[in-house]
Amino acid sequence: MDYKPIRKVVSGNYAAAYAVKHARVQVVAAYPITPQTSIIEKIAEFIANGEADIQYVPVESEHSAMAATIGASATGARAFTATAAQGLALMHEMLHWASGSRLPIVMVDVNRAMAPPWSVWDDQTDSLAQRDTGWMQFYAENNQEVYDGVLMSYKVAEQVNVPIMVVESAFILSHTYDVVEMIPQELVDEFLPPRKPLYTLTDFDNPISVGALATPNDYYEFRYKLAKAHEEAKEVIKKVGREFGERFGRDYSSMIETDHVDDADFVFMGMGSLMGTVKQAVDILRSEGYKVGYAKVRWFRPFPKEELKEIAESVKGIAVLDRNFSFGQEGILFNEAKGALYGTGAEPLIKDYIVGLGGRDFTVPDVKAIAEDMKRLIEKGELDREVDWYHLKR
Amino acid sequence: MAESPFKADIERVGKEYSEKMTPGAIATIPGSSVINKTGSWRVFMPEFNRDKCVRCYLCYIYCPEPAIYLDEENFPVFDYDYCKGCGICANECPTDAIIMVRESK
Amino acid sequence: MEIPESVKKRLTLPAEEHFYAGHTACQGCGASLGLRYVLKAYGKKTIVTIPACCSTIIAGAWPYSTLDANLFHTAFETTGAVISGIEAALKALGYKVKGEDGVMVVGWAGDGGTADIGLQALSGFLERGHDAVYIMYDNEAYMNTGIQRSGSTPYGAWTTNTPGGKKHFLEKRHKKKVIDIVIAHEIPYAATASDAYPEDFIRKLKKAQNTPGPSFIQLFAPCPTGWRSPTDKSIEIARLAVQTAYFPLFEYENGKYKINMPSTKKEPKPIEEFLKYQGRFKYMTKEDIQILQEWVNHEWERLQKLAEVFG
Amino acid sequence: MNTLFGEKKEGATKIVLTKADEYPEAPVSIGTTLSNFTGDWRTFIPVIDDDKCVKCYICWKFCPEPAIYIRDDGYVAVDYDYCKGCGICANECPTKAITMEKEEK
Repeated sequence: MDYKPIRKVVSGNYAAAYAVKHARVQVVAAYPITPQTSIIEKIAEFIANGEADIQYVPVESEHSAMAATIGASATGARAFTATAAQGLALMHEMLHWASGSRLPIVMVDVNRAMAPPWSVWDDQTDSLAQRDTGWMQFYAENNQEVYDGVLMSYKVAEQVNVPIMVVESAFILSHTYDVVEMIPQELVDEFLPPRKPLYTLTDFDNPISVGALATPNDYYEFRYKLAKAHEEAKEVIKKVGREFGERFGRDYSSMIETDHVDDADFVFMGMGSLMGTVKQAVDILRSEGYKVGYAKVRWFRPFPKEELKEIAESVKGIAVLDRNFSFGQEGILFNEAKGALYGTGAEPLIKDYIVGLGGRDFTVPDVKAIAEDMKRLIEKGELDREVDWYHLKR
Repeated sequence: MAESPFKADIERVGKEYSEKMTPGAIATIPGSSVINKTGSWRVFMPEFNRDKCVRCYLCYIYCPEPAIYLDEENFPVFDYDYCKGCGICANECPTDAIIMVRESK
Repeated sequence: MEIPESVKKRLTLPAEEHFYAGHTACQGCGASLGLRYVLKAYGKKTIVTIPACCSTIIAGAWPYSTLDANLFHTAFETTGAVISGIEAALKALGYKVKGEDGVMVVGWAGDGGTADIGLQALSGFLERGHDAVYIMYDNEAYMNTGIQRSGSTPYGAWTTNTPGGKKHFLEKRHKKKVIDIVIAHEIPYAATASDAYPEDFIRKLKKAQNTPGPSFIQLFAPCPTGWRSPTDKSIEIARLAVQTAYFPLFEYENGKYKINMPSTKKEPKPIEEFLKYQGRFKYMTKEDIQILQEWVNHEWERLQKLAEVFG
Repeated sequence: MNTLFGEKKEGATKIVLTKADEYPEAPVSIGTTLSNFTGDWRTFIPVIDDDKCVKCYICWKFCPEPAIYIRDDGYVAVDYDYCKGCGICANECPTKAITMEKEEK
């Protein structure tokens, strides 16, 4: 851990671009969409300045961006692309293709609300709507986590052969500048060796066929293999996160980052940048005598069931902050958390707060108000309602 | 008559695929479709008259399977394991050395 | 299979076979024949990309493969994009792409996957100038799903969603001229080819191999099942399509048009010759045939003029 | 009122909804952009010299807002509430009747 980090003040998007450069990615498929565009702009700048040796494919749609990335990854190259909202939705078909072909692609998705009405601001529904595509999902809280997340994701993905989506918040991270500690290239190279593909299309003496039709007799087994890979990925994620911590001083060995959970009455649980606000609010609330904790879900897929159970066992309540919504049901993280806890014996009060949809500001006073509400409910011992549209103009 | 060129492949495919499951639906043996004997699709079968054949190989060129190969004397041979009986060879043969006859099973 | 040198000389096509029997194409399939020719021309050092189409099935269900070459199956509309990605990766990994000893990246898509749903990816691929070959095997309808009309279906054709009937509901639009759309991208090499002229097709494949940049070949591949034609007439129909100037053979190379043999040879035969074996045209009235004939005449005249002016 | 949008402009007000119930079911817009006075984007302002104007209306034809209207007397005028100061009118005017001047706020 005795290395000298390179400190740079960069936006979340630039942090992602630097990580792509440092990971020695070989092929990048680029298609612009707000607020992702500055990632591919920065990568193009690296190429233009001779700082990175990357094959840059300026495709004609996000669907083709993912298709080209899949082609490149299947051929054996380390491949990258980035997108947001509508672009991610357009990619949907190819997301299945990437995971089904077991390609370790890493993609950055900048969380943006789905239209209509048009919105370019932060909202997690776009990435969470892709949860069943077989991709792993890493949610970054700040620019540093975007950088670290991309580097770690390549290492994890290439071990389990499952693609990973690194998710950051529109504008809140993507366009906001912050200090990011970058790792010198030679140390990244030590951490992340060149890719050893599961298969390649370049062995011409032993040709293969990838992704052919599978009859009902075989399809089922392939799905099971992918499910098993996700299950195994949990250990790999923890191992790689620990190794990252040992090498570079920032530990990612837990899939849920926690703080003040041990003696807390209740915890806030959420994903992405809004947990940065919560982190600050928790410190303030603690100084005011509230017994609150903090649980940030870093990896949404594979879902850290076991870690969640541990947290749930020690607290009386969980306030889930969902910057997303599954229509006809409830917040997606809330839904997942309840499902994961069913039958485990850990039954804290869980309430779902729908916050910040479409980039609605979510600030420290909001966290305080939610803490107030949660405290009241725990004292009462029961919920008034499960889902609270917190910001709604009433 | 010469042996089918696919015979060795069939044995290889059978052996290698006995209990093999690869992630990502990868078929690792090229040309392994030879295990699938499509000759059973046939209704009409090509009948070959060696005396009329001028060895122009048009039948060989146009066979979509391909199920026509050459014997020691370089005359075409029909691999009835795979021939689906489409009749292109008979239609293209300039000397009518191939005729399609109803197959009795 | 070992073929003696004396025979190889007379064969007019490469003797090596990288396309195996046992595939599940219908009897008399033009697409499988086309794929056989492609692999004869390019050999093993090839990466073929096949989207959803008949060839997905022809190439074999897991764990089997009809091709003795690397094959990547992809989604319907992505052929152009996937071959772009493969080409970029090959370059990143330091392979020589295209050329006599280079790796051949081949997109092999049907007419629906090229003229309709895949047109955007095709356009992007052509415009970005990747070193790959895109081959559209044109059987003039969505055959894998059971004969539905595509942009490439000709005037007056029966398909399952232009079924004729009392209202004479047949395809009312002429064939989409994909090759013209491709040429509008001003790529180095584009050509039409036919299953009935394999020597010409393989020559064109070789030319595409040795021309840097994107190449496109539109292959006329008869489909006896979809065209309601006798299986043995596949080659004859493909030949008649060329002889009636319905599907003339030509090349576009660096801005120059060249009509190929045998399209140059003599006056085209009447279009009825092409229609006669095909059940899909049996609902056409005399007027319909006249309309199709006029379209063919016009297109043929246009092509001749292009060859004359830009020859 | 003699401007391009006249009374419509006067009636255009900013819509501020304070209750979820007030929102329409689908995101259907209920106001116009006339309430958005883009005139304050302007750095340079077009000034029209009526003496030089030949009433060719080329400025009117090419105004992208549109913020140029034709007065009762046939001359043209600029609606400064919306004019963003792009300068197309000045550049296209054949008689140089429109000049762009730095705006003093």
